[in-house]
Amino acid sequence: MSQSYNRGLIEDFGRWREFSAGMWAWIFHKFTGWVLVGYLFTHIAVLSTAIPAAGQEAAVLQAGDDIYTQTIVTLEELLLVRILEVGLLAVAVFHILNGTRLLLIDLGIGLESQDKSFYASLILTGAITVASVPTFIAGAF
Amino acid sequence: MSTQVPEQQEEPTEAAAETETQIPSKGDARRAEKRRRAAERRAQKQAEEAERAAADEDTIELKVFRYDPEVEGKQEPRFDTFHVPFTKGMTVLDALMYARDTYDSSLTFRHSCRQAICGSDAMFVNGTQKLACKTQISELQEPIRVEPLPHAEVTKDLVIEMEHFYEQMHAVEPYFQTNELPDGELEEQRQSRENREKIKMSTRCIWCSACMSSCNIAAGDNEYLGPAAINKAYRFAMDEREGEDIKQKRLEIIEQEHGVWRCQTQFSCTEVCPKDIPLTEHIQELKREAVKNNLKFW
Amino acid sequence: MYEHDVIVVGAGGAGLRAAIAAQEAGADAAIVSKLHPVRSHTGAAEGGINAALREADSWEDHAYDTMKGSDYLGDAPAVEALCKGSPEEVITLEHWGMPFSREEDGRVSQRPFGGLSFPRTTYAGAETGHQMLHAMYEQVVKRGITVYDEWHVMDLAVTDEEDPEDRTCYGVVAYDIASGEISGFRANDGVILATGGMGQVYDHTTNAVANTGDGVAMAYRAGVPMEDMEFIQFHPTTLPSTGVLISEGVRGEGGILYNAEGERFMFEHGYANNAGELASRDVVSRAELTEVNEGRGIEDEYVHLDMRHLGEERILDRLENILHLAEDFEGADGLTEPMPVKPGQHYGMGGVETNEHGETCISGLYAVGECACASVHGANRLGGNALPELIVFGKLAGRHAAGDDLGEAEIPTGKTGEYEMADYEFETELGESGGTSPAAADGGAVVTDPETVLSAAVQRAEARVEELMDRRGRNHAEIRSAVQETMTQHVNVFREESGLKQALEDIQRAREAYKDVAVADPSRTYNTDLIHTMETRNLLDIAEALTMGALARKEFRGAHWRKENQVRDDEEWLKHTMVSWNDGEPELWYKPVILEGENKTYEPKVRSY
Amino acid sequence: MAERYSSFQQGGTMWLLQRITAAFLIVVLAFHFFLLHFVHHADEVSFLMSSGRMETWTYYSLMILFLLTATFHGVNGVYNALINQGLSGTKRTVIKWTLILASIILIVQGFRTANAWAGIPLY
Ligand SMILES: Cc1cc2nc3c(=O)[nH]c(=O)nc-3n(C[C@H](O)[C@H](O)[C@H](O)COP(=O)(O)OP(=O)(O)OC[C@H]3O[C@@H](n4cnc5c(N)ncnc54)[C@H](O)[C@@H]3O)c2cc1C
Ligand code: HEM
Ligand code: SF4
Ligand code: F3S
Ligand code: FES
Repeated sequence: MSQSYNRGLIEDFGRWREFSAGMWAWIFHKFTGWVLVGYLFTHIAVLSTAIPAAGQEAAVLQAGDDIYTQTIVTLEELLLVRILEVGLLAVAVFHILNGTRLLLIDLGIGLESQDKSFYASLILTGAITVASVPTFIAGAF
Repeated sequence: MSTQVPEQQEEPTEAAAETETQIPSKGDARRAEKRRRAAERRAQKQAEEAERAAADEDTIELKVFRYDPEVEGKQEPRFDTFHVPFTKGMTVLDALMYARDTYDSSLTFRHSCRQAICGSDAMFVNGTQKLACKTQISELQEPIRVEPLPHAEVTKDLVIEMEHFYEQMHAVEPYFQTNELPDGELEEQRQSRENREKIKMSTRCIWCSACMSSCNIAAGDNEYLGPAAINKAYRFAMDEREGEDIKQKRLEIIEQEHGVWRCQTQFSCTEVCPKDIPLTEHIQELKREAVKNNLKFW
Repeated sequence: MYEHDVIVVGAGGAGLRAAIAAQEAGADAAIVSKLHPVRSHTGAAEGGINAALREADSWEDHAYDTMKGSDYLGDAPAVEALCKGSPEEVITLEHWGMPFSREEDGRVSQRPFGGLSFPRTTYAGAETGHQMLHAMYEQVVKRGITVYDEWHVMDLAVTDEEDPEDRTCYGVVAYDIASGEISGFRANDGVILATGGMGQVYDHTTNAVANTGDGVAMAYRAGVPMEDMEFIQFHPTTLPSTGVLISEGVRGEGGILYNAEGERFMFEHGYANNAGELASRDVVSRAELTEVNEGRGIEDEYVHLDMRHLGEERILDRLENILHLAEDFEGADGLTEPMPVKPGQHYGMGGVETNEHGETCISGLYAVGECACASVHGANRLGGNALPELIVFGKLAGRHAAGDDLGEAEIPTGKTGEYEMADYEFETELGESGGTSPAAADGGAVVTDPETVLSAAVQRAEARVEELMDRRGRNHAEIRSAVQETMTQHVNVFREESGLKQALEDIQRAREAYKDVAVADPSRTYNTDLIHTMETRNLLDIAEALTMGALARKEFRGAHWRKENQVRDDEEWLKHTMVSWNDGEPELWYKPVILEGENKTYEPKVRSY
Repeated sequence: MAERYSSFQQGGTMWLLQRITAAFLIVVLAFHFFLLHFVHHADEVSFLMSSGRMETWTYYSLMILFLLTATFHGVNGVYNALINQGLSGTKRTVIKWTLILASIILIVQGFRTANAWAGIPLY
């Protein structure tokens, strides 16, 4: 909202310190949602290399030398990509868990413990992410 | 002690400059003079009080947002510090009134009932929307920071422009409508206990606008009806006495572009509501009600 | 300038009802209020609305109870209008959707209340006033009635004939709090005052900060007498630090009052051996104060109201609201400790003199609600009788102002009926000895042209504001608190001659001080300093008239207790106290009480329960 | 469209679809992640393996549904978020069509990819 003078950060996200659980959940959900769409687009872009690959010789495909397989393999060799993948997992897991929380809230379930369920989503996300790190990193070195 | 001190020193010169350049009316000159004296007196009084306060354990420190669009030195928002002697059971409103009546009579805020029913004194206290009269000082961390409600135009000091909030409240046809009045003159239109119980909480709203101020969505989308107005719609939509066709109309109102679908279940409205109205729950129930209703037509 | 047919000043229950009625009768009605309607103090009412709704009940019984409760100082035509009108009005509210509490069969619930012979107090939880205020405001929104909110009405625009009874009111002058604009509001058909109570005359009150009796003082300065001002109801259980009301329900459920020594003083000190804590409000208030005065108060100020023995379950079930109030406003946990309580000002029985249609002696000027005195409460108001007063008389006044014919009124107003001048000699000088006040009657040629009357009033108001803003002087807050303190000390539950005289002196001193009151805040934007300064002036007028009446009335009737005169004296005092503002000087006179009702005469009986 | 004949409002439909797709995505996304990171590690992915999976029509249709719902859910989510921040007027129309266009491209591209694997000549 426009102000005739500057009230400092009162009006915007400068108040983040005073945000409550529900607001954080909203922020995180938004953030993770955006990351996921962003990923969806890039993901399809990368996978599209399968289109030219489909035209290549059967032998090349057999050997895994096709452009699609090569792209994936190259990417997977990068440590950065592995780390990003862990991040993606975290993002997806949070979005799923909090999304489930939101779905329940939409059904009118657990409104009183909405803050607890948010914290639970956070903790669970952390736990799942950490637990899956080995799987993700495997073979990267 | 207070951020206003340097400005006060400037004020006399400013007033003098004014006299030279434009020819002010006698009243203006007197007012300027008076302002200067008032400022001096206030500074002195505050200094004395602060000294006394420093010596006294049982004093609380209040940092209050100040702004006045037409008073020099207040056009730039600032925080003033007041020291108020603590008494048992003291509320933020009591402290503000004390500060006003003792130190600075221009300290401005709305208040009336002092008992959490008139809804005039919702403020931003230590970072949350609170009713000043219902907030015990003893539960707060010092210094206590008091600001006008966020996401609203400030009129002066702690007073905000309420017009927008009232408009949103009025936008949901906030009045009882029914086609089913009984025939007899003195016959009441019956309502079941369960139904009254269902709408009970929603009828407690005191129009303080704390919820609206706390909602990020309302801040982003100025036309969003907001939790209070939707709750008002709920109060009528769920009232069995209104009848089916009117309920249809009510659902259409809350389903509009800036209606219930805007709510992102942030819950902050529910958390700040001084009347403990389960706002999010009501909004969610209306969403489901709307969906159910729509599916019927499909 | 703004122009409407009917201008209603105040947007509490009374004002809203009046505006709706005027509009329904075909007038273009507008409301001017210093608070937004939903902020009005009607919202604070908890208990309920008395109405004879059931077959087993009758309006006649309600009228009888009310007359008895009033200690026979109510005027029967008004009391009967109240009791007859209440059921219809309550049902109207119900049809407007007001969420009353319900019985199993879906009808509205009623509960017993002090002084009533039938449980006829219709309620909506412990928030009846809130629900009523909002239901009515919703109707105002629905009907599109214009509301000028946060406009402080400063004065009335009244012609200046010699006798108040010949004057006419053409509108009001109001100050826009947000912008500082002063404007006239022309009323073609009538002005209805509905400005509510005057609790701020005391420093400890259940009333809102905005309850400064503005309407009473404005009408007074325009020539309308104040009636029965000395009758003030004190509620025995209010929280000491704020005056927030702790409902009678606590004692009703079995709450007990203790003094500092842990004695159940209502019994142990013999204040009420039968009813104990449940004795009437005035009795309990006096008992509490006696304890404190005799050194058995806690912190020399209050007593304890204990409900712990009721058990958590019962408390949570029936008195949950009280737990919140004690916690939020006193920091006391009613479940684990006794709650501090002391008597506090609660209701002013007196006010602007009107007849049973809400008309004052000035033509075109009406008053309804707590600011008016029709008189239905006489010397003591029954709980649950104020809210029906708002809707019944609000509607009548609204209709009358809009031109509906309500027949001839039976209560005479002003000095038109029988009356007698007081022969009491006040030792203190009263009123505005300097005579600086621009009251309506300021001599000179009689002006009757509405436009001129209004613009003259606007000019006076502008000059007044300029003066207050420009000069230097003292702050109103000290003056206000000086008045509040002396009133609380001397014109409280206990009244004795010397104290009352002292109060009059203090008030006079405050008046002197007020002559050089000044507003420190130089801003025209939302200047509450200015508003409060103007209100303080009204408090002075009211405190003075109140104390004058109390000093002169040498008897003990209803809420008015006199140390020197411990009995009700029907021979001498079965009459209304009237105080008129006569060119800057208050004048005390009396008019008889009307005890003849429609079908019967209410013979004074001993008031015992 | 249906809303011409009923009070069914755009907002409500979209809201409901967002929830329904979310519910569907919980299952599919979890499955997808599990399959491609835990059962088969990402670095073992090759064209032929993908191809092998895609040739089963159930898997193929599941993935197409996955694509459609995720696109709808994601893009509608973004659009909603923007509206919540007060997006309106022409800007809003422009963004709306941009998003729709992007979704179409995404879906077309996804279809082609899937077809490439499945050996359906339509790519
Ligand atoms: C705590 C409490 C509990 C109560 N409980 C009960 C109960 O249970 N039952 C019962 O019957 N009664 C009860 N009463 C009494 C009853 O509530 C009041 O007498 C009644 O509500 C007064 O209504 P009103 O409309 O006259 O005034 P208010 O509601 O006080 O309204 C006054 C209006 O006038 C306006 N106003 C004032 N001055 C000016 C001005 N200068 N210019 C413009 N506008 C002005 C204000 O803005 C306000 O809108 C209770 C009172 C209190 C304090
Ligand atoms: C797997 C299960 C998923 C669940 C349970 C889920 C749940 C939800 C829910 C309920 C919302 C609506 C929030 C609201 O409107 O209040 C939402 C928003 C969103 N989702 Fe998902 N989602 C899931 C997967 C995805 C995927 C795969 C994507 C990416 C393509 C995605 C992107 C988004 C985006 C962008 C938003 C909008 C966020 C915002 O408000 O800014 N989601 N999700
Ligand atoms: S819903 Fe609660 S927070 Fe919102 S205006 Fe009403 S009382 Fe205030
Ligand atoms: S804070 Fe706002 S987003 Fe919804 S739950 Fe409350 S209205
Ligand atoms: S002063 Fe009325 S709600 Fe706080």
